[in-house]
Amino acid sequence: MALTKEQIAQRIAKELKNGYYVNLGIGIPTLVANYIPKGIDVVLQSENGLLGMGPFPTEEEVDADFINAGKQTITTLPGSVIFDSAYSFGMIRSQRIDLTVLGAMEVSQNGDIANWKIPGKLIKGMGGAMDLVASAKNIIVTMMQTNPKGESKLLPECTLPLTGKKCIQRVLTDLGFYEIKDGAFHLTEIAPGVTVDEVKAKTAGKLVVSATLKTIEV
Amino acid sequence: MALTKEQIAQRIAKELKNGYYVNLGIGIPTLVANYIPKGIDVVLQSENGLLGMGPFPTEEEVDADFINAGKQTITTLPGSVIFDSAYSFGMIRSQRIDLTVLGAMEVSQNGDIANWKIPGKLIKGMGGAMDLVASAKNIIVTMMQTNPKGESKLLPECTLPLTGKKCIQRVLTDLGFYEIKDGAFHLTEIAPGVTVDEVKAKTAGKLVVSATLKTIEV
Amino acid sequence: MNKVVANADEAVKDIPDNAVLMLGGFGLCGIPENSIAALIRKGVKGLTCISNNAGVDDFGIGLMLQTRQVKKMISSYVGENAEFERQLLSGELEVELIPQGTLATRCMMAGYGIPAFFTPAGVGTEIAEGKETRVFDGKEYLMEYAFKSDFAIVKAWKGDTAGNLIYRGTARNFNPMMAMAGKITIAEVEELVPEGALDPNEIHTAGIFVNRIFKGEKYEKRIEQRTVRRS
Amino acid sequence: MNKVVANADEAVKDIPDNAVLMLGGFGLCGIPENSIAALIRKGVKGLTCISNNAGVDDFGIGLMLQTRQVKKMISSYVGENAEFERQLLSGELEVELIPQGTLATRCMMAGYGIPAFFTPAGVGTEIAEGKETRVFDGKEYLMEYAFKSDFAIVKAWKGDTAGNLIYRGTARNFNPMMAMAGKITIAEVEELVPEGALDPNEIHTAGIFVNRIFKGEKYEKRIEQRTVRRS
Repeated sequence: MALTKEQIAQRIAKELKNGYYVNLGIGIPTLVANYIPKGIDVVLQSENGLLGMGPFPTEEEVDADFINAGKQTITTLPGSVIFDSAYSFGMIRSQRIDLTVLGAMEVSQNGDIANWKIPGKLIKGMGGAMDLVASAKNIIVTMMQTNPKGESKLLPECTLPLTGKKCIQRVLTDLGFYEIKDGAFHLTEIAPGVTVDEVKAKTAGKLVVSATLKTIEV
Repeated sequence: MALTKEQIAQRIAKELKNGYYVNLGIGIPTLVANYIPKGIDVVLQSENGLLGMGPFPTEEEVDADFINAGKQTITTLPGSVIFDSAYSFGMIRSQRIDLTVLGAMEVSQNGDIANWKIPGKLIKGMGGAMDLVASAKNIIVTMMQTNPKGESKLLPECTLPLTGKKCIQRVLTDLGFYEIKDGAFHLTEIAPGVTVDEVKAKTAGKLVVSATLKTIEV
Repeated sequence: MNKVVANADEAVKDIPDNAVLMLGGFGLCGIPENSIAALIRKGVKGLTCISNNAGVDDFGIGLMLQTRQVKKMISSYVGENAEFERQLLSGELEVELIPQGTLATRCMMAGYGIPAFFTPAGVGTEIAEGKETRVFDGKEYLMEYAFKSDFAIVKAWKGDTAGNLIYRGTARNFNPMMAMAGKITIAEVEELVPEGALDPNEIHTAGIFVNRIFKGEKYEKRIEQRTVRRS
Repeated sequence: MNKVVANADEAVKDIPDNAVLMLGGFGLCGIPENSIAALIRKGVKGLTCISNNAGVDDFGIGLMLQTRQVKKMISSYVGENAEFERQLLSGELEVELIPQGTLATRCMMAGYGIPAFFTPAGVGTEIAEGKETRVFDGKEYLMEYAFKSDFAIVKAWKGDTAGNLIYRGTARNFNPMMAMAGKITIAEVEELVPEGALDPNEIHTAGIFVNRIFKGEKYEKRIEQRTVRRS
């Protein structure tokens, strides 16, 4: 069975280590916040200018001056810090973020990523994605293995305009967890009940199945 | 009579306009703060990180955490702001300082200035002087017309290592006020009782006496 | 040092057609609501707006799009705006998209008097086209320039009559850098206090960067995504 | 997020010989007194110190000069120090002088992940020798690089256990930029408080940049030029 979005988020949450500063993109990455393991102290960064993002507010707590990078109303926590957007991207560029999780439309076997623009469709903009992918030292890209047409999103080369070049080392899809190295997707973990053949069929880029392939625990 | 240091400071104080942000260097420039005309509201910047420098503290007010760029204990005023040194030089480089007054060892007829280093003598460093002269849009250099040996400090070319190149437009000495343009010192004002011949004798660089030469009021 | 002007109309009265403006805010958070309303009343045209976002159809910069006052948007993200889409597709509106960190830093550098700098954002993408690249320590960077703007319009929480500003929460965002970056900087504040009422140690923007300040009226502070949890 | 270490000795214990250190402070104002004392107790040698000044003979970095622990100073102004002069003239000590604004900005850029930038300071002087220059809008600039340092040691007024810092008065100076710039950043504070005790809106340095924090003992806060007026 392919992983659900919640299961993808749960698997990523296992990558969290005590003391991590983490930036979670919009979509599946945001769900990771719901699965932070007990006893693991992580701080969430929101690139509009907040470190220590708390949960959504209660109706009474809603405050228009406190939003996250997805423009959702949020709260702060003890130890939170507010700063301006230049300072925020300063900490991103100087690699103080321990883990960055973001979605993508396509990833290539060289580690290129495309997630901001579809030619012919209306362009909304890259927001902070280009800064994040070019700067972060530890990125997990998470997405479905295929697009709604059933085409693989793990490609020899991206077909869409790039967000960043040779910057992605790890991808988690609903079918498997991949390490990108030496110009190939190395399947290191596979979703329970999914066959290697299915993964092969749905990976357009070069695939290497790890000798130590594990099944993702859900 | 050549101007005293206090008279030099008084003359410079007449250049202050309401609403000016001013950076005063160490030495004679500092004295300018004593002669700010009544009704003229100026804000003093200290490049270590303070806008709105107040007077020296009373014995009771002395606080080691409040010093100026000369490392003297100072006070703040209503409306003062504290900031870090990068922000401070940010406002200097982006030309928010309306008037900068600083001392010099030598000035050349091209507007070069030397005020930080004497070969063979111990070097103390330039501090913020190179940033200030390279950035400020309105600088008055103030110094004695001659050095202790009686040699002119207004030169065809500086002999000492430069602090900045082609950045000085105005010099006030104990003998006169000069505008530097077209490769010459243009004497626009002269100290009371000083003769043009004396100025000529003590100006090694090219001197032009203004057709509208005025006597400095003291 | 008194930089107080009577109101928003007074603050924006000399902004000419075709001016380049910076407008603070992220989404609808921390935007200069009163100044935008005054720009619409004034009817100034052909504006280039440097702002992270373009508002929504009926709030923020979106309002100036409705009135066709904007010639060009320089932003990092411009979704959530139907009129914007229409003008963009019809060619009425120009858009330049810039990575968010680069946008913030180009504002900051203008305030810091640094004409150009290097950032890795956008290397190898279409953003890099025509830009000088350079390798430092084995990593490739793009050279980016400080923005030039005629007016910066920011929104703060508290300000004093000398123009010193304090922002609140994530409404800070782009406002402090833009405040430093305008040839003329206009600040609107929720609370206008006398000099001395703000702690010098807590001020986010030094008044030296602010040319005009006024107390804004009736802040709506529209929320774009009202997300709540059960209490 | 707990970054508290027991004391200064614990904080500096892994600083090796020949390390490159940043030390906050301007003159004797806002210097990490406790960490300097610990470095002397530890006896680490061959240090390169990036610090605006070099202290005085018997205080600040001057104390580390007395014990011959410093190989090189990178500063903007180094007067007021007889032992410094002696070591400099005898060739025991290297000195690199850098304009103060450039020094501050090279620290800041390290924290901002910007490897190089342009500044007009020093154009046409010996500071420009060997440096790339470039003209923007008719004005000449030097290209300067972000500093690299192994440890940054800063002094703040208040800090929380997560490393968030607030400075006081002009003791802020170089500390916030250096705090952002170290591979490892050590902060000593006068008051150490729990997370949540500092207002998120008033914090000057975000804890993400700080690796270790401790409460310093008995701050002397020596005054270099005690200037007073009659009350």
